[in-house]
Amino acid sequence: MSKQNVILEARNIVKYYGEQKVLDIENFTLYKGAFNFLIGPNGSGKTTFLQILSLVDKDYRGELYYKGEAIDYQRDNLLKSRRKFSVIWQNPYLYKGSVSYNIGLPLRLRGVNKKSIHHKVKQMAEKLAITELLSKRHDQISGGEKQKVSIARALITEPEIIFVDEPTNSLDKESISFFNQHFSELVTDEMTVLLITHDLTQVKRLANHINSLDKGKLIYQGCPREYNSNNFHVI
Amino acid sequence: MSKQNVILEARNIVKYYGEQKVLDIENFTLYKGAFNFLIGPNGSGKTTFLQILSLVDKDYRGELYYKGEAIDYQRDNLLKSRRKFSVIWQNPYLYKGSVSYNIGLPLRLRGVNKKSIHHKVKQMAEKLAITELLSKRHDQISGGEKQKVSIARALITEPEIIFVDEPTNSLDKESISFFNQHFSELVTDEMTVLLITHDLTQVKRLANHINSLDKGKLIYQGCPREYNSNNFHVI
Amino acid sequence: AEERLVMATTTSTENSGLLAELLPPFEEKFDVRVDVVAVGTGKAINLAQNGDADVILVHARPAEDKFVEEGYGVNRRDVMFNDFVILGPKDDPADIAGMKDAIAAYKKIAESKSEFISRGDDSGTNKKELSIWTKAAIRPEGSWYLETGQGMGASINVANEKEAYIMADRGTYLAYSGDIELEILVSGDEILFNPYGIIPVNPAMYSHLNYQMAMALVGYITSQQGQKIINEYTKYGKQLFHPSAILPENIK
Amino acid sequence: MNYLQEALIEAFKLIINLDRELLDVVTTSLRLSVTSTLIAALPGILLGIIISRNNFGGKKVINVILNTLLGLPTVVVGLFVYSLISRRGPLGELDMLFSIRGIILGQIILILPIIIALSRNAIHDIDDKMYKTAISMGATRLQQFKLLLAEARYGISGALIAAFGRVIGEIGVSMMLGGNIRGVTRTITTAMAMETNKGRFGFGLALGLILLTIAFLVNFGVYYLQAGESSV
Amino acid sequence: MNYLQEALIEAFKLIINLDRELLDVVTTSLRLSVTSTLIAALPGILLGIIISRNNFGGKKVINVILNTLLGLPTVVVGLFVYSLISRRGPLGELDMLFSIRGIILGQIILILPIIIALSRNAIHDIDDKMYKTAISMGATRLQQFKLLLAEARYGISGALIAAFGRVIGEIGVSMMLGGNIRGVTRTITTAMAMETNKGRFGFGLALGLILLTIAFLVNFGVYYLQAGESSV
Ligand SMILES: Nc1ncnc2c1ncn2[C@@H]1O[C@H](COP(=O)(O)OP(=O)(O)OP(=O)(O)O)[C@@H](O)[C@H]1O
Ligand SMILES: Nc1ncnc2c1ncn2[C@@H]1O[C@H](COP(=O)(O)OP(=O)(O)OP(=O)(O)O)[C@@H](O)[C@H]1O
Ligand SMILES: [Mg+2]
Ligand SMILES: [Mg+2]
Repeated sequence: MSKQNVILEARNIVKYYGEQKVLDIENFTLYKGAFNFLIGPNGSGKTTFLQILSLVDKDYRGELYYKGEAIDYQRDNLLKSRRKFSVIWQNPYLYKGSVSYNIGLPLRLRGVNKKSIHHKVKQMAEKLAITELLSKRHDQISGGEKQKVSIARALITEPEIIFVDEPTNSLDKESISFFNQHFSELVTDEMTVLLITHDLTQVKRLANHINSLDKGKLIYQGCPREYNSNNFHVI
Repeated sequence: MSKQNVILEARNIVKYYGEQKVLDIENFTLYKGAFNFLIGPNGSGKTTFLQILSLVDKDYRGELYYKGEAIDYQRDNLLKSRRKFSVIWQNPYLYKGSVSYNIGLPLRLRGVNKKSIHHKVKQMAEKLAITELLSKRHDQISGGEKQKVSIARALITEPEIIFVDEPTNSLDKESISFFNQHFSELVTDEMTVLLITHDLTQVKRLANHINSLDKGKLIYQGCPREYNSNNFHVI
Repeated sequence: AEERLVMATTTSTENSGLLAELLPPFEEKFDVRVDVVAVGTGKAINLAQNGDADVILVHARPAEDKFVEEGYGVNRRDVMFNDFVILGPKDDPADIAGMKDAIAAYKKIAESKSEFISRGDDSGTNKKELSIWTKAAIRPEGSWYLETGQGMGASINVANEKEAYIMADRGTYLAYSGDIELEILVSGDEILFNPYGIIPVNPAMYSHLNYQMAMALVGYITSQQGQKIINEYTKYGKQLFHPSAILPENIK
Repeated sequence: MNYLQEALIEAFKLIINLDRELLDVVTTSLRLSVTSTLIAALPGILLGIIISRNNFGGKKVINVILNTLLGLPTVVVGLFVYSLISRRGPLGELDMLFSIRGIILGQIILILPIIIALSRNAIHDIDDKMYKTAISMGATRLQQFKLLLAEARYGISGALIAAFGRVIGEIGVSMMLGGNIRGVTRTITTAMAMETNKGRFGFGLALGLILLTIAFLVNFGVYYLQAGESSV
Repeated sequence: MNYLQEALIEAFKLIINLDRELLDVVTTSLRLSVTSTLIAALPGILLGIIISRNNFGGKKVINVILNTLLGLPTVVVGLFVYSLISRRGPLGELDMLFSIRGIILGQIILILPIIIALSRNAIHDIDDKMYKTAISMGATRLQQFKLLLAEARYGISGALIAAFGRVIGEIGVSMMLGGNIRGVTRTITTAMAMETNKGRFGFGLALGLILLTIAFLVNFGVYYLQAGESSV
């Protein structure tokens, strides 16, 4: 791949939890407008790495480059960068309030006016078929519904990069296929995706690039074709 | 199926959340020593129904029969019945403390002595390959690890019936195949399983009985063969 | 009124209601606001020493004299006096009812080991009580002698609950008389008189003191007008204070 | 002597007559307690968050000290502040003794530990995911703070309510630093103490009932304002 | 007049001399505050749980009343209990006035609202899943209660610490119901109030410092006991 297509790069990332070294990654590349997958067994450090890449966790050693430039940790610039990203978390957290409050929250934080928030929330809810949930309280919805709300919340800002940690947990068949389809659609645009999953079919169907973690080390980087033949046992 | 093989029966179950009627089930049967599946789209009422069947939620209308006898809601008897059951929740809750504390907790509640708890916890952890996690704190483990801890905690009491709400969320390939295998092994014994899942391969591989919910109503009950041909689109 | 005069005084003075009659005419005349801070005698003197009050109105002669001697106070004047009474339960186990001699009454209380409540708080009243014990050549101690370390009213209540003897100022007794069963058993002994003095704080000690108004207040309170108000002030139908700056017969 | 009955009648009379002096002390009490609580709220909550969210050496000791300060007697605060603002104290020039400002200073010192400790407790139990989610949504520092307040609102408003209760019901500080000066620094509680001293127990209790009624109304108002509130 | 300095010296002297009277008041204070807190703990926590976990008519009003009672002035409690246990009151026969038992009764009334309200707040934020998981694990009622305590331990021990602080630092109840009788019901705080009234500010502050030191030691002990604790 050419350098032009690289949107985010990580070099020499080392992360400790207490005494335990959980990440040690020399070089990692996120390709623009593509489906980048991060796979690996439980506890291999995927979520930890995602937190670093998405600029949520600053407590690590190493360097990050966004479009070739080192990430600036000065507060305002950091915020600007973060606002280009979105994260769908492994176990989504919903804030106390209605479903529509939760979905609209990132826009609210960006100072978007109420009317426009209302409009976009409605649109997004329709896409995900959760319109009837909008007025429900955050703790009055089912597991899959919660997942969908968190997906809607992450998509509503139309981020440049979206980091996704096992988004299809708890989702039903229809929702999964919607998710896969919707994401593919989005990625035909400029959007970049980093997806963590244990779902092999998803990898097979969607992946443009595969990164495989094991015990905190990147043991494979490359395209799916090569990967399929050799390494599938490690997922 | 003959009546003898029925371990739990539910009749005329109606459940409301506020104004919303979320369950309306005339007749439901759980077969002994078998893999009973409960499937259906997001928000169809699966988790709600599981809470009723596992005697966790008492706030409903209808009757439950355990081995032909009506469930006795007198406190001591209820407790006795409950202690024959286990639940693996959709989003597991871990108590403040170590992983081993969490796994041993149900035994502790049953007054089992410390030595024997320690022994069983070790055994169970080995089975699930989470021995290195035992001394970690409840909030220092990854998503999949948390799921495994909750599975260990549910299995440790060797329950008669185990209720399982999407147990393979967040699990890696190895863990899933372990789970499927381990569960099959268990069920050759006397153990009864009620499993909620959106994973079709799991249904295909394991199911002895399928119950399909939609909008709070049981729209299919029967064996997988018939089901496969007609109804798979509703999962 | 913008100008402010801080007067520290004892709670008994404030609680008697006298100041509410005595001060307004002064405030109006001199266009000044008198802020009354009512605390225990010891605390009042301490506040004045710290320059937190401009003038004090208290009743503890030895402490007052020390205050002046040490240079904190100047121009002390007698203002008025009231009297203490010895209260006790109806059945009067020490048999002191109707006695005129307070010292003798104290002796009988001690001999019969009847419970006696002392304020034990170093207040003017407490000092007076202790001086009587000294004159009676008795060191009060033992389970019959209870020290409350509290104000007059609270101590009267303790005495009432315990059916014990206590020495109290007449004003506070009158205020409590509706609620208690204790009665006046001894009164009228000259040793029980309780003189009040007013002392401005020495302006040489602190620059911010409102010495001028303090002196004006001294002048007013010891004037015909002030003394008349004191003389005519009654509560529960009884005169509480007797003016001492001007002899009562000279008040016009 | 049924004090309670007497108190009820007295309280009723006082309220009916809308005594000017009563109005005065009620206003003073309310003004004091609302002001002190509001001033102490922001630094208190911030310190609570800082202590709860950061790991630093001596954190344990600070926590134990905080817990200790919950038992700060009003008299100690009163004496301490007195020694500062008395004429001979370092802040004597400011002329704060026997004034509303003096009382407020003392009350703030009294309730700061309460607000810090109780908001620390409230924040302690907030899930780490809350913070991560807020950051990933692109919340500024201030917005993160507001989201945290919204999530912990039950506990934090509990802290403020407890602080408000502490100041509206306290006597020591108001007495010592305010001096219970009629028409100036007399509050419901100092008036209550005075009446009790005079032996007018019924009247004292009546004032207590009025105080509780007012506190009830304030809490009621806050409760219903909160109910209709939204956040961020 | 550097009271702080004077207070430190006084406090030091008092402690060095191990004055018998000082020992007496310290013992009384500790005995009172520990006893009152322990007695009020169980009913307080239980009521907190009940209010937090159940929906019933009038819950809102009860919550507002609870919040109001956080502002219960000690004098009001004192007067109220006084009218009950005075010789002429309904409980006069029990001879509780001016005794340790009388103070304890008053202090319990004073801190019950604190314990109830703060444990209610602590329990309010516990996830519903906690209860469901406990039930499904086969926990008895008592075990559910213990698990809840363990999960909310930070907030609930916070409630008890706040209550302990309130009683060890309060004066009004001890003064009114105990009478500050030397050698019998005199506590650190009532002694402190007395010394302050006498104008012995330094001595008063010294007693305050001793009180805080003792409260610190108690909190320190509790903190370290807790650290090594396990649950259920
Ligand atoms: N807060 C924490 N403190 C200490 N150790 C942690 C913490 N969070 C995670 N770990 C450990 O770090 C390692 C990597 O965790 P991480 O959550 O990144 O795994 P993961 O690849 O996302 O796993 P999964 O597929 O189960 O979600 C694991 O060994 C885990 O136990
Ligand atoms: N606490 C609650 N209060 C009100 N409504 C609720 C509550 N919990 C769930 N619901 C609603 O009840 C319906 C059934 O929820 P349930 O959790 O049983 O669904 P489910 O079949 O488990 O879905 P999923 O596959 O997403 O987990 C949904 O419409 C949901 O929104
Ligand atoms: Mg993970
Ligand atoms: Mg569910």
